[in-house]
Amino acid sequence: MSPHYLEIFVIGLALTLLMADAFFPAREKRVIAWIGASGLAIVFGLLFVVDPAALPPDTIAPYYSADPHALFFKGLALIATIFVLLLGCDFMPVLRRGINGADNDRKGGVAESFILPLFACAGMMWMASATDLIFLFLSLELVTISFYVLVASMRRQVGSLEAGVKYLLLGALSTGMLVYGITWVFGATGMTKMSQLAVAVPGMTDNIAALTFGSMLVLAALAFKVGLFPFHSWIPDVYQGAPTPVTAFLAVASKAAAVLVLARFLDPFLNNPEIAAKLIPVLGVISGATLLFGNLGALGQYNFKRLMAYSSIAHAGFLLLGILGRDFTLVSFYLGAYVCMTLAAFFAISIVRRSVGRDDLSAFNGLARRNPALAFTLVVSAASLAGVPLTAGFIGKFGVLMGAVNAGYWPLVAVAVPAAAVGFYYYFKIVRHMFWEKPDDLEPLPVGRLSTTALALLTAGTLVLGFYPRLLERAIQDAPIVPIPAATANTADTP
Amino acid sequence: MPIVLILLVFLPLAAAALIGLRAPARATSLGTAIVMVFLVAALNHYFDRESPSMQFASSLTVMENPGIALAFGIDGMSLVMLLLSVLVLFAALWMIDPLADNARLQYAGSLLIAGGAIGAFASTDLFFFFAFHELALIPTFLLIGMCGRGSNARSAAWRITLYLGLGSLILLVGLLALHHALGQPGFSITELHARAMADPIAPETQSWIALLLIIGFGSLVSLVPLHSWAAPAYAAAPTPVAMLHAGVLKKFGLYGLLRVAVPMLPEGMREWAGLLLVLLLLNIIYMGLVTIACKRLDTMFGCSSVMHMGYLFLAVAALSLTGPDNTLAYRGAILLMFAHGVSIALLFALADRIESRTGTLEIARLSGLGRAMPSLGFLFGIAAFASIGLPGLANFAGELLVFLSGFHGFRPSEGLQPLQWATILAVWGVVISAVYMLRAYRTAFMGDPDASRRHDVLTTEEKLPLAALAGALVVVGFFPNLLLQYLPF
Amino acid sequence: MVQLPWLLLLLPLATAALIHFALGGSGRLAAWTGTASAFGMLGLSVSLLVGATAEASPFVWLETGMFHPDLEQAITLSLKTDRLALSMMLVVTIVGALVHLFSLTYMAEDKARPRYYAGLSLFLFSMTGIVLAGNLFMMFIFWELVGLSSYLLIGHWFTKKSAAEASKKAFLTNRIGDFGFLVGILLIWGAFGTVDFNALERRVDLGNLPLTGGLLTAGILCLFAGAVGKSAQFPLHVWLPDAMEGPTPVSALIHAATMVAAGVYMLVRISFLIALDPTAAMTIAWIGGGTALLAALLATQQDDIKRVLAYSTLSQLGYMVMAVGLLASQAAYFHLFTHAFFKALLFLGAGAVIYCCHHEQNIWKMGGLAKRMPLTFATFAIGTACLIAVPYVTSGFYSKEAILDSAYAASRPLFWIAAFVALLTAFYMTRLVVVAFLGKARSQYARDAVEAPTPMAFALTCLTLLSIVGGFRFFAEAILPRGFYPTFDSPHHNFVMAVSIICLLAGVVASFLLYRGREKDPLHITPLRRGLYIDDLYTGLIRLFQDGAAAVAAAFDRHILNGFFLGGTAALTQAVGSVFRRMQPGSLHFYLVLAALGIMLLIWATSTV
Amino acid sequence: MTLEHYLIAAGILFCTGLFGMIVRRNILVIFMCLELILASATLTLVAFSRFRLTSGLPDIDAQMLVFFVITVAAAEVAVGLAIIVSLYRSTQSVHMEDLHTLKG
Repeated sequence: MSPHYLEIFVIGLALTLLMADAFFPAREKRVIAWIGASGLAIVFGLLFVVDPAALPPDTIAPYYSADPHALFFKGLALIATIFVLLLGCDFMPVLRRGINGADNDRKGGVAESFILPLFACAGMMWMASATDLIFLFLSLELVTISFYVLVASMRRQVGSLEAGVKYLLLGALSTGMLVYGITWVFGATGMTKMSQLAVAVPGMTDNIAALTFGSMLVLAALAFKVGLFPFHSWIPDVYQGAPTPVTAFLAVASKAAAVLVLARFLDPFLNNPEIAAKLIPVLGVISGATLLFGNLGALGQYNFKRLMAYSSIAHAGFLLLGILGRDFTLVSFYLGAYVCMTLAAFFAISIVRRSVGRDDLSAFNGLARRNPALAFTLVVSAASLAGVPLTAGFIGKFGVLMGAVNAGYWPLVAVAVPAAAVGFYYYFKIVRHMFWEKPDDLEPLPVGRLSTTALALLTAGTLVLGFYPRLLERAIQDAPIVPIPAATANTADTP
Repeated sequence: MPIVLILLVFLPLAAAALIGLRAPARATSLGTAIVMVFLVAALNHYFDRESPSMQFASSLTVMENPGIALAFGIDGMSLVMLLLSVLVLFAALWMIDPLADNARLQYAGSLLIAGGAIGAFASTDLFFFFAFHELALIPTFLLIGMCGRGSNARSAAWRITLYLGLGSLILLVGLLALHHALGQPGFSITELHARAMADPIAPETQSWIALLLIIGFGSLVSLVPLHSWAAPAYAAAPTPVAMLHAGVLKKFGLYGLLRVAVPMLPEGMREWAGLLLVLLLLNIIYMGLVTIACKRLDTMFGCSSVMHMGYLFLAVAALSLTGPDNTLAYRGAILLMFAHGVSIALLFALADRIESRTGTLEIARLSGLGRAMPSLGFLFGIAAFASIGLPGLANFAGELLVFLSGFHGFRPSEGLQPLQWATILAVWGVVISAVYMLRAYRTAFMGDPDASRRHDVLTTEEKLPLAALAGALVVVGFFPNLLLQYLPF
Repeated sequence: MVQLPWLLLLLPLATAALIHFALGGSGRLAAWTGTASAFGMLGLSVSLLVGATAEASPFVWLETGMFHPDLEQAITLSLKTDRLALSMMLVVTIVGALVHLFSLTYMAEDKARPRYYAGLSLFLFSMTGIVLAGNLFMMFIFWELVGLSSYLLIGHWFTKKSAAEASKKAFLTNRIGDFGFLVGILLIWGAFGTVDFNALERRVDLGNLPLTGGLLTAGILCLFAGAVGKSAQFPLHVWLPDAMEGPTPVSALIHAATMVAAGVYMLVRISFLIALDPTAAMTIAWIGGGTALLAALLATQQDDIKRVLAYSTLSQLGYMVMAVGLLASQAAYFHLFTHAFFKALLFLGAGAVIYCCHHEQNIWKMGGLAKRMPLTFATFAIGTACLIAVPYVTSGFYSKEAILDSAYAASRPLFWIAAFVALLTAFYMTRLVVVAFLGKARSQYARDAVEAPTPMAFALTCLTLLSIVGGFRFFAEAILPRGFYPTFDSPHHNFVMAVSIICLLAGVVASFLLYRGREKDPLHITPLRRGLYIDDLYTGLIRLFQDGAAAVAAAFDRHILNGFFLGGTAALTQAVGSVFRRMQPGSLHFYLVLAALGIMLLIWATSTV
Repeated sequence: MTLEHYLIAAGILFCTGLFGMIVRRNILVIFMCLELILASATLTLVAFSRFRLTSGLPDIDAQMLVFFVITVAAAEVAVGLAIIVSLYRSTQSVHMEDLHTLKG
């Protein structure tokens, strides 16, 4: 089976559900989520049986690649989406209130919260496979526009709308820069296919100025998506304002896909010595500034979602450092770990939010007494986010630091180390609230069966990957970041 | 036989998990500890003293790029450390009051801390060597914060966490740099070592890697001026945590210096040995003075444990300056690590008992305990005199070897070198520690007992862990060869 | 087969352990066990001295590894059973056994007898270790253990504040000496590669000296520091008078006859090293002479019977150390030998007096005891005669003559000091006897005193005999190593003897005239009573340098390191964090500007122009 | 008219859009400025395509992108306006200064 059917299947599923929504009774919207999640689970299963060689060579293959990285990131996107759908199920009462207002007068509107992620998921899967800048632009926009709606979906809450507008305007700005950047890259090289760029750019000596100009605009646009300084500013506000499942989705899947795209896009430029000489310091400064901003900004936060936003900025800094280290398997691993631990944290947030009604850190006071198991999972995820060894997050940081040390980026290491140490502080702050502080009420905090299962899976994943990373490593095969299919490389229609 | 070692590492972790899943805490943890004692005994029994290589070795590749393996194996040095860990773990678990508020957490946390330490000592892979040690950070943080004593337990918990977190990150960078400089694909310590022997790293590179390792390991071992976390944290920590951390986990840094830094970076370590000499003298003299000024028993023990690290650093410095044939330093350091671990654990355990009887640890408010509780006085005497370095107790043998190591290769014709001067000044620490220990002993144990307080004598159950530790001090003090026989040279 | 020297060493240890762990409940049983063990030791040491095989294979205590092929690879406990050691052993066990015997009555009322006898046994173990030590390491080990047992015994009545303080002071002062001792050992070990006495002596005999010049002086003086501590020489003499807080039998055993003599014993052991370096030797001699003089001066003004004896001990030890420094270690050792008996006798006599006077120690509250305690008085008087060296009939005379002889030969100033000390000795001892035993009773206790009970009297009698015969050639030569008994054939011997007899007479007469029939001390020299303010000076110095420095260090640690640097870093991080937080004002406009600026910066930074 | 003229014109358009975004406070106006940026991109693309001839014909890839951009922009405007309308309904304002619940 050709890999490109995967996305088609997802889109088909989404469209079907969109239409089916009309026929579902309002109480049963949960079923939509279930169908969506199971459908995605099937797609995830299909990932293991697709045959990259079966891609139609002329129609699809020039734009679409099914290299190991793409497949891995498709898997990540699928897993993340499945969990986000499950999270949405759990979060439904809050969503309903947000969409329909406190009196809950009008039924409906919730189903979109389950269907739009499917579109976004398809978009991210395409992003992972996109090897043509135009195709990349399209898939990215599919993701972004779905997210505009998702972020603003709790339309009875000003916070959600405000987040939506902020995301919309800054996202649109990034779209503009992406397009403008692509035009200049095209203008300088005459190419829009990454595989061609990967071959041509490293040796280019003329039109460098135009090429750099274009690539910087694209970099800026992608930096928006990944959350790199100084294009990170939307993240805290949007993460805080958006519904929790959407925040999780943004934090995990959208970031993961964007990181792969960023790495793919930057690779040819980093291989051109003339551009790299300028680019590496710039990326280094961005990475260092992102690390500092994310970690130091998180220090004073009291809202868990906002804290996670800064944490996600901080992780973006590490990811860029990893990209600079030029060993993308380590970055992939980092993202895999990041998916596990971040999702677990968001599950915990949504559970607490549902029963306490807030997502301040103080809402987590005494969680260890109210629900020790949940507290334990959150400890594991906080430890992993902080990079405590024998959790998945540590392997990620370890790999990134190793890459930086091997590449000799000492100033960056000097920034990353204290930044990571500061990370200990704010992640452990969560732990402190759960274990040290006295709760307002001692009622045991119930967790649904669904969330329990999901949390157990994610926690187990975090721990197992921390102990036996090979499990995930096997899924990440070492391959060139930019796939250069033999066919395109030979028949490149260079002008 | 590798299974024995693997069991030893994972048993405490499994027991902690079981306790988390509502297994009976005290029975499970003590049962585990006893099984672990037998496991270590088995290791001792089957240990081949003639073989210099890693024994009971096992390896499981957990990551291919970079090559990381969950690899265990022990040589004589690790065996001694395992012995120490198991002994202190047993006593620490026994000390936990099963009726306390957070007893379950204390049992599980202690097991995790010990598991981390044992894992680190048994790992032959640099990655897991580091990782296992860090594992203990979270339970330490939680336990100090939740069950800590005194008003500033929480800030102490923060401080130890951040300090050690930063320290270990710096250490991590150092280890990564070392790995990179050796150009080895894997992280196996033995392979890295062989590589370092065959193809030494360039001296300049060695120098700054060594600096990173000294800072990293040094902050874990509380090398002045990176020591600020130690005393407050130990004063605030619940007894089992203080015992395990000061007694066992802290030794990780020294173990690391001896296992990694000194053999792989001989030039680099020599370059910084001068600095190390100055700092270790600060540890001994300066911290000794700080200890004299301490007004509470627990802070005093905390400071004194910082102070005693100076002797161990002296061994490291001597090894760095005089080269690997200074077996005295090596043996002295290992012996002293064991001895200090046991004696400081015993001191903290005794402090716990004193507090449970009198409700205070302020030295000035204690009096006449020796009359009221003779066996407590006797045990405290053993612990105190051990830490003073009295012959017949384990610490003395270690300290003597360390001091001798400072005079290894001494050439009188060239006069006293910095190493020798430092050794002589370090010997003065013996006087300083006698001053504060005897002052405390005199105030707290001598004189008339405070009639207004009830002093129940120690029950047999309470005496058991204390006696086990004290017994270890005496036995090793009389027969240090019991431990030294396992060392390869 | 059991090796006798090892048995001798381990017997008291086993006894101590037995008493502590098994007989803790029964004082009687503990007392008899301890005493039996002490007599057993006496038997063992006698049999060793008269020719039982003294072979003892060394025990490898600690292997040091293969650091150097031609050096020792272990720290061993090797027993050296030469004549010196065995004769010293005899002294230790005789006094030890008698003190045990004496204690049976003296300590009969004490509740903590098991602890006391365990401590005595532990002490005998440690002392035996020092005496039999075949190398400096072993000696150091037992050196420290002796310090411990002394600490335990001085602090036997630890609920008493002064006893607690005194025990601590004794241990700490000794520790300072031990610091020097250990440094000395390190120097010797580092240079010679061995600290075995036999090996060292062989090296020295061969003229193979790796250590020379200043370092040699330093090494010897460092070793000497150990002796300064243990034998309470100036400037570390301050602990000994305070150590009298311990039970009197302990004072007799430890702080008069044996432990304090260990320093001298050690110096005699290493006298072949001292002979190598005249500077060091002279320093030792002057410290010894100085201590002898200082202590004798202080003794003249003490009111406490035990303190008088303590200072007298100091002074006599000063003699011995001086003799060692004057390279007359045979004379020093001979004096040690005789002094042990008569000083133990004096202390036990004082103990009997104190026991019979219900623990009254002030001599001005005694008086007239000669009539009520004739036997005690007689033995005490004989002891005094020995100490002030009454010619020909006392052991002290022979040994002191030997020292004065050598002093005259080596250094005139020291000789005159020694002579003056002899005068002072006669003076203060006569004062003691006159005030305590003669005249009228000055307190109720003294009036009610009765003769000491039999075991005490027996111990006193034995020691009296030994004090007299100890100096006689037939007895001493049978025990002492060959050549240690003085020959008195120097040309100036007669002059020396004349001086010493004049000094003796002058002292006795002056004292007799001054103190006979007095109700209270006619002399009152405050500086001497206060120990020349040396204790106060030390207290001040400790307060200034140790406690002051400790306070400064603690303040530095708390305020500068923790407060300023650590707190500063934390505050700085927080501040930077809040700055970064403020860079997130929630204003969309600001975000757009930031993004636009970012793009421009990116382009500017990478533009090729 | 050379390629440069088109590029400069497009650049001016881009800068205008960017500048407008920075200085204007009305969300709707800003949204329009964003459209200006997209327009400048399309203009540039068309220009590059026109002047980069492949076997005598303009490069078709770039022109394809133009259509996509226009489509996407339309979708974006649709969604964006819907959100802005919702915002207006809830806050009665489309002014940027009124967005201040999320910060810090």
